[in-house]
Amino acid sequence: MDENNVLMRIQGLTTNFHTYAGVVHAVDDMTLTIPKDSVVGIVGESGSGKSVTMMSVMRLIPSPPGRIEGGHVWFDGTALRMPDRMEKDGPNKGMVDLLSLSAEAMMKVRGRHIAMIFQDPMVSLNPVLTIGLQMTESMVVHGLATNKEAWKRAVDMLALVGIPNPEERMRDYPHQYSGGMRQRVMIAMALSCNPELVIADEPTTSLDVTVQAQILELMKELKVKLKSSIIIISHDLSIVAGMADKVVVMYAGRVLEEANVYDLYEKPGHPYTMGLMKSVPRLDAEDRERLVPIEGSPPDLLAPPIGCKFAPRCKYAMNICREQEPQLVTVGEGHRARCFLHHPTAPAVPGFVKVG
Amino acid sequence: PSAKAVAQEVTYNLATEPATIDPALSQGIPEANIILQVFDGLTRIDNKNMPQPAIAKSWTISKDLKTYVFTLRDAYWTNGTPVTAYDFEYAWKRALTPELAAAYAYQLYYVYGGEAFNTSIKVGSKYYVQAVDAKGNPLTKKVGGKDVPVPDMAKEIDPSKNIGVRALNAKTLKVYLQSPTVYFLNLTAFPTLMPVCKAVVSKNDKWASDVTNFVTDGPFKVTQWSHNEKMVFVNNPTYWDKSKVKLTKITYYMVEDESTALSMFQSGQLDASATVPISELPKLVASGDAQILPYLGTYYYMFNVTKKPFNDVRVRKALTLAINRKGITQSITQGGQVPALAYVPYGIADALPGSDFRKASQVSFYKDNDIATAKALLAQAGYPNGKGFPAFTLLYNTSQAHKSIAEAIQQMWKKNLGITCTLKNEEWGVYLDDRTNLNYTVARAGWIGDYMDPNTFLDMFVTNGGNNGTGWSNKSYDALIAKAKATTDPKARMATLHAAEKILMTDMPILPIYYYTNTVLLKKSIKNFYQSTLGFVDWKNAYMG
Amino acid sequence: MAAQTAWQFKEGVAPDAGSFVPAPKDSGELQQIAGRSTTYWSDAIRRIRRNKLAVVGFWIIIALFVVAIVGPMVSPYSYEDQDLDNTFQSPTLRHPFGTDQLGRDQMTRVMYGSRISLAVGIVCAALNFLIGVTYGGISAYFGGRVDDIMMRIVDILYGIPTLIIVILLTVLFKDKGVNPLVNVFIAIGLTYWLPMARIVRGEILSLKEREFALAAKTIGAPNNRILFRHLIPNAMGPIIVTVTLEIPAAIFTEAFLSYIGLGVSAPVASWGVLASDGTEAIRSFPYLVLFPALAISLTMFAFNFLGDGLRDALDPRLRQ
Amino acid sequence: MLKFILQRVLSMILVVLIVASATFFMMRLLPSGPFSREKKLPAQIIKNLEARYHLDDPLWKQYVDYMKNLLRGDLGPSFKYTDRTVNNIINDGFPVSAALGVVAVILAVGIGIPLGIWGALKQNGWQDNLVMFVALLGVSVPNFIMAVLLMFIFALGLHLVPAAGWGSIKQIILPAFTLAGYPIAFLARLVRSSMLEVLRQEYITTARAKGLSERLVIFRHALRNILIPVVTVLGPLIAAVFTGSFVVEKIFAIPGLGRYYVTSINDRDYTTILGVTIFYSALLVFLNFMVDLTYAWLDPRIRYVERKVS
Amino acid sequence: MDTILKVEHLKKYFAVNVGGPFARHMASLKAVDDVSFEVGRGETVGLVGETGCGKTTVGRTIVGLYAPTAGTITYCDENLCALTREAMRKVRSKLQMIFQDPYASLNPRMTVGNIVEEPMDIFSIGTMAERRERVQELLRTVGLNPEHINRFPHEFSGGQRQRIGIARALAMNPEFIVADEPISALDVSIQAQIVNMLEDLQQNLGLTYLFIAHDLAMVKHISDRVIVLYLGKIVEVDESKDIYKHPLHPYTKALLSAVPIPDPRIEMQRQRIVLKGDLPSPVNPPSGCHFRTRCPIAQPICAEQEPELRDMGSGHMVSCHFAS
Ligand SMILES: Nc1ncnc2c1ncn2[C@@H]1O[C@H](COP(=O)(O)OP(=O)(O)OP(=O)(O)O)[C@@H](O)[C@H]1O
Ligand SMILES: Nc1ncnc2c1ncn2[C@@H]1O[C@H](COP(=O)(O)OP(=O)(O)OP(=O)(O)O)[C@@H](O)[C@H]1O
Ligand SMILES: [Mg+2]
Ligand SMILES: [Mg+2]
Repeated sequence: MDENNVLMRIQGLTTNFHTYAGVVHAVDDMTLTIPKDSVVGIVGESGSGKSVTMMSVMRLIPSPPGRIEGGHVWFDGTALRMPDRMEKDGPNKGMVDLLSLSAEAMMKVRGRHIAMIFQDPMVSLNPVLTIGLQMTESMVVHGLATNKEAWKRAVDMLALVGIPNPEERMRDYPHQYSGGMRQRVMIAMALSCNPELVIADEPTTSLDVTVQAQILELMKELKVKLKSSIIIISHDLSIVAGMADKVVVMYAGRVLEEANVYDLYEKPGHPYTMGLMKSVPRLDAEDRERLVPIEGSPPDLLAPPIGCKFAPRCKYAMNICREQEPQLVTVGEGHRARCFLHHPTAPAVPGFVKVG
Repeated sequence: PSAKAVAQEVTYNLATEPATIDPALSQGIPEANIILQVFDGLTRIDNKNMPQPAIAKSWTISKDLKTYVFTLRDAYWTNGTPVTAYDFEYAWKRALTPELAAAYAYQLYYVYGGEAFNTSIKVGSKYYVQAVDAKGNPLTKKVGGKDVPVPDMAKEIDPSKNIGVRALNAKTLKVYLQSPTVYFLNLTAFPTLMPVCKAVVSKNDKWASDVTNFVTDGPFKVTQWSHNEKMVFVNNPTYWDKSKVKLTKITYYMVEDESTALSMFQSGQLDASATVPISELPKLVASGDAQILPYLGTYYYMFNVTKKPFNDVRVRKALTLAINRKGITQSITQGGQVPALAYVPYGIADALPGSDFRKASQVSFYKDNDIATAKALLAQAGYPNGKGFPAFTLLYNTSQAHKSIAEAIQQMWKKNLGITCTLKNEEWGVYLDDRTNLNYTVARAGWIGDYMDPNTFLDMFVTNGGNNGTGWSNKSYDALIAKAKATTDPKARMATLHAAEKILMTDMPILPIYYYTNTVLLKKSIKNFYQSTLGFVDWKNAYMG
Repeated sequence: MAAQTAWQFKEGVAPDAGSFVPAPKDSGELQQIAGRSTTYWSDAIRRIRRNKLAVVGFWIIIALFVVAIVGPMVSPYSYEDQDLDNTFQSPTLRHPFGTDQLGRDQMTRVMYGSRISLAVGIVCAALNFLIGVTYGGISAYFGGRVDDIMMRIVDILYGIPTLIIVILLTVLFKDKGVNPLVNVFIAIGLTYWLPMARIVRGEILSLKEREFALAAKTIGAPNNRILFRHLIPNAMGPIIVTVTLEIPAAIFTEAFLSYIGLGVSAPVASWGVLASDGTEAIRSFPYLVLFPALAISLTMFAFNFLGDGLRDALDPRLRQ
Repeated sequence: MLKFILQRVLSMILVVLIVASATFFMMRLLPSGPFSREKKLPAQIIKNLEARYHLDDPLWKQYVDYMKNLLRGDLGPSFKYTDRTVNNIINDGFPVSAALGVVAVILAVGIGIPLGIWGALKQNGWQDNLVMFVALLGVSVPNFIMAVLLMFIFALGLHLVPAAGWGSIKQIILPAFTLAGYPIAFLARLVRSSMLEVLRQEYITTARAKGLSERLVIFRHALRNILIPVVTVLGPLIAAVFTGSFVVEKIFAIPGLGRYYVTSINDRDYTTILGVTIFYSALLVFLNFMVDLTYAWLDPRIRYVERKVS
Repeated sequence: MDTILKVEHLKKYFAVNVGGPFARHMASLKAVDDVSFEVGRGETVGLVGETGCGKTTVGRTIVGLYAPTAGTITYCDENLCALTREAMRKVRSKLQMIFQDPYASLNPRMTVGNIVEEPMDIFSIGTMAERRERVQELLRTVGLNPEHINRFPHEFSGGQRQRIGIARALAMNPEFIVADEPISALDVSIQAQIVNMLEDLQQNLGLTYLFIAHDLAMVKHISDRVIVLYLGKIVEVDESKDIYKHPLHPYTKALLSAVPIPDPRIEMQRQRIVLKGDLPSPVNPPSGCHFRTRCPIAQPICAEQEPELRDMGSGHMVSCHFAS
């Protein structure tokens, strides 16, 4: 990976929620690099910390109870046009740590440089404000356009995401849009300021299959048309399969595996990734095979298991997995996994490509 | 500093919105306190409570005390027209008209034919006496579901002929009374008997609802009436006696809340107020901001004599004796009230000039706080030390003052006689209803005189009297009251009334507690303020000094 | 194949051979859920005990009850003992709350009054709660025409002056020999449930569309069970808040009723009556209104704290 | 639209008529009548009075006559205030109560809502606790005590305003605050909890993610949404405040309509009782209707006809 | 295979207010419009379609939550629509439903034990001890720890909650279960657990399922036959093993192409049939063929004539003018 081609680098990000019941370790020592002009998929089941990671990046964690305990979120300083805040030296030269920005400065980053698309378009738009107002306001607050220009651009953006009669529909309220159209609006809104990074947090999860297909196609198109990097979050491996260049699998607030899209699907380096792929039926499968579920349920982040967080549900768990947590090891080019099965002394497992 | 230097303006809290300012319809003290400023009757009460010539400059009274001839002076209405005897004749007859339904029309029943006219039945444009059956009971018939009195078509009442008031000419008014009435001259100063401007009122029956039509003949005239808020008077330039009137402006406020009125007094918004909060009274009296004035009224409890054990005079008497009135007036009411050891209060003239009815005979019929006698009486009645005395209820209408007195008396009876009673308060209407229907055992009551004569206190206790309220009936008492009515000799009349009171106080259907006083908040700069013992305020002679 | 990564182990200690053998499966672990298993009530109690304010509220209420019961007994005065020579005494050691216009010890009267006011506050709140909740619940649950009519009735009752109703009640109750407090309960119960009915209706209207209500239907639950077992318990939050706010209102309403002639008769006086009587003398003797008013405020705060705590405790979702 | 409004108006009229009828008959069951006095009037005079006001007619006839007049907008003469009609009384009293009410509502909204928002934004901080403490106190201190306290402090103590009375702007302040006390407290609580609810909504996160300042997030995105529950409680609150409060008007000597609500019943002034009751309930149903209209204005989800999806 | 459930010409219209609050303009929303199908004993029938096409309405009408507007539902030769309320309540115990949202379908204020026990409580089955016993047995059946009987739903994860919902449905020994999207709210890793369990239960208890989902891959996996619904009408019915290979209706084809496949090599190249626009409003559906507004092969005839549901042989039914 080209060190100059990094748009954002999350380093050792740790976010906890201090609830009455105890501390929820929602994200723990998370590390992730987003190259410029790429699509990164983050996959993991509910509660694995995908959203919290992204909200930490945006510094939108509700506080209290949430608190970012440590780490850095380095973002390309030239893109931000904050030369004075850039690291002068070291591996992160030319980058700005978003976590150290003032609240005002961060406000200028949000929406302008990093935009977000949320899971549920039905509740992500303010029901009492017109689409037009919600579309234009980010351009206006970021000083990119006057009200009038913003309006024009918003209309163009709506047309771009395929809303018919955009001019007319700017005056409508969200409830007058269908779910798919609202998600298109969310996408248009996110793109309106030409951000360097778009974070799409499960953009299709609450949508219908046919609408999901529409949105995925739209995002694919936009990926080609626009220059932004995209982080696409999903709990479904198949969603990111057609979009992402690189896929990260998260579990219990950690990265379990990280690889380019082909490697991940063809040579999964973690039993969890394998499990995820086997537990869903494939439409193109010939006959009705019994599914292979991942037994158990995700760990309680209030009291996560010692050792590997996945070990209690892992078919191949070894004694060491219960005692120690493995670190992310490189298992191929740009392919890293957090599993002791890669250790030279670990037994071989069928279907598992072991390195080391 | 001379009187001229100060603004002759005063603000006074009337405490309540008057129900009306039409003198014929007026019925209470608030109304009177307005009407007396803006009207002048045949007479006007001076600050010794004596009637003095007003619109009438002189009069003659016949020997039998039944015929009065008044000679009027030159006086003018606020619209500039002269006040005539015709205006008086019109006003009195108007007040008696059945359709007008004036609540205080009975103040004119003393005038010959007044009651008959007021109780007559109108058929077409004529008035008839109500027909009666052989027993003298009025006849009625049902028309459209309601009982309608039957007129006796043979007995027409012609108001122009059959009523004892007639203007002989513009300046002479002749009045013929039903029976001799010693206090009639006092009554001619009473609001109901005020003249009204015939030319105006006969054309507009709603004349009093708008101050611009409100033509009057008194020392002041109304210029503004903001309902429930204030009423403004200025001195009347057409008043015959205007040289005596010094105040140029009076503003009446209608502040119901006593404490608020005091606040307004203290912050300078008010110069005077008709109400004073009891809890503040001692302090205010001491500082001179409040004054205690005599008031013609008695606070008492009444017994339902139809109910056991209060049908026993000894019980009634025991309860009467066993309370400490002094304690009550000094510690609770605190307004300079005098413990009542009889029924008729101080302040009414007896037969001799300068005498007082109360002082003229027995000042007291019993001793205050006479526990020993009370105990003995109770024992005689069969309840030694209160043993076996049935529990009963003491009824009062809701008010903090009534409650405190009741609580004190309850405690006194318990301590002194060993009698327990429970207290019960009721909303005003419910209380009145229960009182009227004898649906109580012991109840609070109070009586304020209507005119300055003992009769106003005594005639109410005649058998089935409308205000008797106790179920008490005494033939000799009834006879004495009737006799007093017919007696023209003042001495004999007073003697009769004293005899009647004695019967009342022997039979004790009521338990007098104290004689009322009137309390007012009054700036020291207000001079010559006068409030009669009936509670009527007259600003005619007052001034700021 | 890319560069090898050096394996790191905890505290630099390399694992032994036994480390890399498959571990035995513990099936129970898969279904583990955190926390102790408790019953609904012990759980609720535990949760409410965690809430400091609620605990404070609870103890204040207990203290109020103790004072109400024991206070008048141990006091050297009785609520009705008069001393006309010592009226309007300012607070002193002998009379910590002073004396009133009849020289009675105000502290004893306040303590005695708490018996009435607490009873009125609680019983009336409970009564309103029962009537309002049932009425609102039925109206919303059955919906449509029933709801229309029941809500119009509420509109109408809002319109009729309470004072008339209450005076009529005094006439109705007169000479019935019923405990005057019961009359107060009935009067408040009859006239003050309307807001509760509205609130509950609103809640139930949205709850009844929730899937758990449908689920109850599919298992054959009859209407009353769905309404009372499933829907109303889930509307408990707003209900409890309303009830706790109703307690001071009920206490003052009792004073108003007593003014009309419903309620306990003098010389017994509730807090509300003491406070409104005291207001008349507030200028010179402010302590006469201060202490009963403080007592009412204290009660209200206590019930509010407890109410908020209860609301949270009774909602298992807010398990914290 | 028109049909719906007609329907609503009809049902409103029906409610008012039922209230009027129920009050008519219930009030006649009250002991004593308009002419009962401690000093009893002679029977004949009471008869004259009853004849004058048609109280000697059979009850059903009185009812029918009253309703006929009511439909013409004539509320009849007052029994107590001989020179005035009930229409006069309402004409005189309502503007005063309403003026006071407007100020009180403005105070309630202007103080209660910001307090609630402030509390929510500083959730669990001392500011929040303070707001909630004040709110609870506001709910528990009855207005007869509040009124007296305010009068003592601001009129007698600090001499900032007149103690009582009506006519000047200064005289509105204390009663308006007294009246607004409960609504302020109530609104602050309500707004706080609604605000907390709204702030948890996804669209607020969306707004923040767009880079909006906190001020814009609160005032543009959150405020409109919390107004919806606020409006619901505001309707009856406004009605209650507008018709005036007996206690406040009495203590501050304000010539409003609220005083008649109690005194007319004490006086058994039948026509005034009915007139004021009808006026009040009409106002109440009308305001509820306005609340619904306001809803539609605030919440576009209610406003529009479902659009045909293309 | 005998027929356990027969749905004939089922219609369910909802009266809806389309004018906002100020114009009470009622229209009928044709949620289900003339749907007929049969379910054999022991069979699993899948019901798929987009949001709002009427799947849930069909399911809820079958279990009696909605009264049908027209048509009949025959269960074991008994016409459910003609039953009295009391009789219906009894039959209901045999016809159960599993809900989509495991968070909303469990009363948050009841313990798991009470939730599962409630049906037995309502029908007064057994003593308290017996019921408790049965609850524990049921919890074991669905793979939950019986010790958790006193826990509250919120203490469980989504998958576990769905198991509770299933245990409740099983409490009365039902024969027929309508599973309304029982897995769509669950995590992928959990979905398989539930699906496997449903399959096992079917085996062991001889249950019949009407399985509602919008995920064609899962429907295909679990069911024997698939019914495709579009705007309240059946557009295609086929054996599930065939439907992927030989879809006839353009809508079915589009649905199939919309399902993503977890394989980047396929996904990156894949040409999807992306349907234009959104589902039309069921208040005023398009004339003729309901699908024509979004159909890639629509012809003028589609607007005029409503296609019939034709049998294309071996139970493969399709409703399209151009299917062959
Ligand atoms: N406000 C909060 N308070 C307490 N815990 C929280 C809060 N927000 C998130 N968490 C916890 O943080 C963890 C990670 O949550 P997160 O929302 O990032 O998951 P996710 O991967 O996005 O899941 P999903 O697929 O459901 O969106 C979860 O265990 C969640 O319970
Ligand atoms: N109770 C109801 N009142 C009015 N309309 C309803 C009602 N229930 C459902 N509908 C409407 O009926 C249509 C079919 O709804 P249904 O819930 O059956 O769809 P579905 O296929 O289950 O959708 P989803 O995939 O979203 O669950 C929808 O347009 C819906 O809005
Ligand atoms: Mg998430
Ligand atoms: Mg559905």
